[in-house]
Amino acid sequence: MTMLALTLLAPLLAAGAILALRRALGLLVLTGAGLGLIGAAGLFLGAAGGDPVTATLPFLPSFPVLLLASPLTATLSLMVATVAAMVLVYGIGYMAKDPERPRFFATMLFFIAAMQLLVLAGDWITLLAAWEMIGFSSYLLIGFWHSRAGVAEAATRAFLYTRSADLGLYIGAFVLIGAAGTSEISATLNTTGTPALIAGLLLLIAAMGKSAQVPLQDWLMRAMAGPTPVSALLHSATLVAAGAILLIRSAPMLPGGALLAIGLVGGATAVIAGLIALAERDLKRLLAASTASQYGLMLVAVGAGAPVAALLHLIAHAAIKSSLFLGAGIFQHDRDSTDLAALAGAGRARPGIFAGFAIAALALAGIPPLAGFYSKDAIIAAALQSPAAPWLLPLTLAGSLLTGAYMGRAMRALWSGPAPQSARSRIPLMAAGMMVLVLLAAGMGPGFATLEHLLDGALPEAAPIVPILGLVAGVSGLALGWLIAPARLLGPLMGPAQNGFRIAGGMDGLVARPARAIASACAAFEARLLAAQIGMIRGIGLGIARLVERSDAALYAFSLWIGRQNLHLGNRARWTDTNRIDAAIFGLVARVIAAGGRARRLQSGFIHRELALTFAGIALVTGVLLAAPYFL
Amino acid sequence: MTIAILLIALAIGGYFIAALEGWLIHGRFSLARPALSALALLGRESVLARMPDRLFFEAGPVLLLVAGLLAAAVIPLAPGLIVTDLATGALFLNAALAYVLVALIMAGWGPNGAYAMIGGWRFLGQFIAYAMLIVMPITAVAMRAESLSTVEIVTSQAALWNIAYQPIGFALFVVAAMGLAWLPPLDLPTGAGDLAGGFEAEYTGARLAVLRLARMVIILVMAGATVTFYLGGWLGPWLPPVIWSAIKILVVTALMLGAGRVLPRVREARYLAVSWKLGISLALANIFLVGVIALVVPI
Amino acid sequence: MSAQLIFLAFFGAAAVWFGVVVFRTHSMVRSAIALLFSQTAVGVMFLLMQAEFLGVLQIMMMATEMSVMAIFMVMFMMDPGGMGAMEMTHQKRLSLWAGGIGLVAALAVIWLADWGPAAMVIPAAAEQTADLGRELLGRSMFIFQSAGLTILTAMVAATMVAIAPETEHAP
Amino acid sequence: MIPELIIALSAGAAMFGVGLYGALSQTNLVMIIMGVELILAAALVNIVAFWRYLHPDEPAAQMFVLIVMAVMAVEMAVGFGIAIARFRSRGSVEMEEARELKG
Repeated sequence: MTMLALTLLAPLLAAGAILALRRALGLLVLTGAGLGLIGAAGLFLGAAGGDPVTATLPFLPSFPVLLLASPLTATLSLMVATVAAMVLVYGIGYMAKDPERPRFFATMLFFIAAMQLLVLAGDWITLLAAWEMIGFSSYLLIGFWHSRAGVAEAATRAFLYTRSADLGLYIGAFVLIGAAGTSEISATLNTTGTPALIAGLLLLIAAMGKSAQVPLQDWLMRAMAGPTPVSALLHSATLVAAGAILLIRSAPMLPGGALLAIGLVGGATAVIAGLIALAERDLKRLLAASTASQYGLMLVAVGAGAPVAALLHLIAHAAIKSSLFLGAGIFQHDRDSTDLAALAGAGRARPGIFAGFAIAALALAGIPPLAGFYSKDAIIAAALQSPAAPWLLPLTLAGSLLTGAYMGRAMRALWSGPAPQSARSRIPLMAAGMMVLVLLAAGMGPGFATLEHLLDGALPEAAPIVPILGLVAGVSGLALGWLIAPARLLGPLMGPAQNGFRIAGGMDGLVARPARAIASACAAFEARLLAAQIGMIRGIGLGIARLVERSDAALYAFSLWIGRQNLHLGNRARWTDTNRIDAAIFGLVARVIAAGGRARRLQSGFIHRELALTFAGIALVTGVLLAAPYFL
Repeated sequence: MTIAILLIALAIGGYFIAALEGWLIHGRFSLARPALSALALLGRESVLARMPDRLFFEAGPVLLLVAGLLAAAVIPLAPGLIVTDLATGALFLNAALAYVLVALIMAGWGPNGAYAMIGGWRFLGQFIAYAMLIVMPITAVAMRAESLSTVEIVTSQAALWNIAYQPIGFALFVVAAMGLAWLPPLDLPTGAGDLAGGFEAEYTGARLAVLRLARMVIILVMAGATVTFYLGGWLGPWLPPVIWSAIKILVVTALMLGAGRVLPRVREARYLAVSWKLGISLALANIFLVGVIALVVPI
Repeated sequence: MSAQLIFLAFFGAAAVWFGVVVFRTHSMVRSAIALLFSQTAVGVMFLLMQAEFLGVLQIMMMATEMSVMAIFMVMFMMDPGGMGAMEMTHQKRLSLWAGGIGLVAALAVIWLADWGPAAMVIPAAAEQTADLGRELLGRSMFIFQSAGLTILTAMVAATMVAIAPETEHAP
Repeated sequence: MIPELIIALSAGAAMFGVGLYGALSQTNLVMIIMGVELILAAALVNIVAFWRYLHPDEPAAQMFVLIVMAVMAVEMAVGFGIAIARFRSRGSVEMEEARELKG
């Protein structure tokens, strides 16, 4: 459990410390990588004992985080840790003068932690998380020199390729979880039937994305825009290996159809990537293409039903390709360019480095004493024995032939050419890092037997014919590469190979340009739609405006008419008011006053007049009183 | 019959009074003077004022005489000797005497003379003074007699004459009587000083004789009234009732004529003020006293 | 046709006649005295109707009242003697009509109304006076006293109005 | 149909008519008061007539006569009071001149 923690947390904490302190970078990097290596070694020793080390961390209610250090994962973890340590040592020397070293090293350590998590993941959710993290860190690392032209575009392209492929992993993982009911990988591996087939194909797609298989191989060449340690670590041993690792771990569950598909895809990639590598003018792009080709071979092994062979080849290839990349890095330092023409004779300037480069190249080609020979034989044996032998064997052989060819061409290019005036700058760290990896590449061969026993996977019995076929393919390839210029070798294939076998414009043509075309079409359509809308609105608005204007005019006319009517009415009202009403009122008033006058005369003030009135009143009253009885 | 007796009594009484007055005025008593003067008057020329109010001029003295006679009708000289024993005899007496005022106004207004007129209106003022003082004592007397009939009044004084019973009433009545008969000191209408005989001066001849005769009757009536109300009328121990009433009347008349002459003439305003402020208060008090005594003392 | 009726008619006529004289004579004192005799005639009519106390009272009262009236006539009339034969009337026609109408209406009522049987039993004068006295100080005590009080206030008021203000000469 | 009553009432009515004529036609306040006195006398006659011929045993009638007499007295008193005041202030009591109450 502590070992697990060590391998995972050491690089993470180191990355944190670097970002926070931003000084004593070398020390921090080394301690982080070293501790990670020790942890991995501990894990490997623990796992080697037969009982896997597991840990469960509480996460979602029914989906805990499982960490599994089985012999398979432990070995992979160890491989990652060692390669990482050596690359970082090399990196310290390589990035010595770069101003943003803390950001570089922090990201690298973050990537290592992510890779360890992916390798050690025991359940699909953690695997998915780790898968995303390495994709993200690869984007950051490829785009490290984001100020340089084309770097950001390459990082984005890499990210898009891998992300779109990741979709397959998501759906596949979920199909498996759905079928098995639990997210634990080992539990889900015994699903069979159509879900297994579907999951298998989906995982294949994910692997094609990550391991740069055809047709998704183009991003790997462009990824070379990143610094060389990045290419060495990510694009040779770890990130690209994830696809293969995924298929190797899920191999037991894969049904026949899936295996056949994997085999064919692997074989096709091996051949096409080999031709592209042969036709490359840039050393790093050549190595990238070779990586794709090698992973094609691994997929052939998985397709042939021998995942252990694939694993062995993966480990060997990791050491070989990282050392090749480190060498290329050194030559790049010398010539400030990775173009083969520019590097002509660079090897001769640094004979030690060239020697290491040559050993690694030969190992890759499959020369017996080196590691490559053993792993390639296993693959050829597996291909021979697989049911789809007639398809897989020729592809494998062609693949190994082409490997030999482009390695020979590379060595020839480096070696031949005028001996430059070599300003032999001291590169201790870079040389040390490279030399350790070269030694590993050379010496790992005999170790495979113990490894094979450890993984107790049944490695196919190598018929006597297999080593011979392997050797013949390797040597003939080297000879062809060294002697004949690729142009004549490829003949008609030279043009397409150079541009990466773009079929109908390649990924850009098939995907990007149509997508962009569709987008622009949509934009145009939308614009037209908008224009139509605006036009309509404008039309409506104008119509309304005209309508309003006309109605306003009408309204104005109407209000004028109303005004006139009011005036007319007002006049007539005033006329009636003055002539009729006032007249009536004043008439009434006059009459009232007259009546009042007459009434006043009644009140003459003459006592006798009022006495008479009194008498009249009394007479009236008595009259009424007397008469009343007769009437009521 | 009683009327004739009464008239004769009045004539004799009047003659005596004239003799008495002549005696008082001229200092010597002579029975013949009144007859002589009467004859003289009848012989004299009747002088008429310029544009007189003949009706009033002629009617004045006559009305006076009539008033006197009417008043005399209710004075009982003896138990049966009364012209009409009216139930409201006392009030009738007063009503009749009211016309004395009217007569004097006529006599005053008739001759169209200033002094006569003033004399007449002065008597009106005097009337206002003595009017209440006559009615209120009569009320008191009537209260004692519990009747307005003069006979009842006289009989009610059998035990005690009213003069002792209600002396205040007697005094007031006598003063008012003198006022009514305008005897001096209350002879304002014919005041010798300022009015030079007042309306009497305007009359000559027979009218003057009638006037004087009427005055004599009035004086007699007032005396008779005094006697009837306060001196027990015809009541007396030994003498027959008529004699008693005759004697009493003549004594009262003599008193009234004699006493009056010694007092100076009273001014109109003073007489009014005294009679209204003092007289009426005393009269009311007298009525009150009589009421109380009548209830308390059973005589 | 009893003697009473004849005398009543006679004195009624006298009263009316004196009433007419009141307004026809030019001499004011004459009209006052005429009114006096008219009232006296009325008093005599009371006596004829065996209302002795009222009759005597009426005669006594009216004598004094009308003499007072006479003095006022003299005071206020412009030509009390009536020498100038002044025409002291106005709106004669109207008042004639009014008098006529009043007279006719009254007569109509008198002659047409059915008065019912005549009462024969008349209490004696003394008894009448006693009853009146008892009535006055008994049932109608309140009315009688208030009448007395009213007369007093009238006298006071009249005197007040008549008395010249103390400060007649004051500004 | 009591002859005496009718004669008395007729006399009263006649006096009323004359009184009314007088009150309305005379120009002098005093004459008007005399007219009113005549009317009141007529009233007196009527009351006594009614008393004598209709309700002889009713003392209230006699009391009422006294009240009317009181009214006559009061009316004269107040009338002459006002007459004196007016004479003093206006110099005459001719009703022709009394137009102050003109409406």
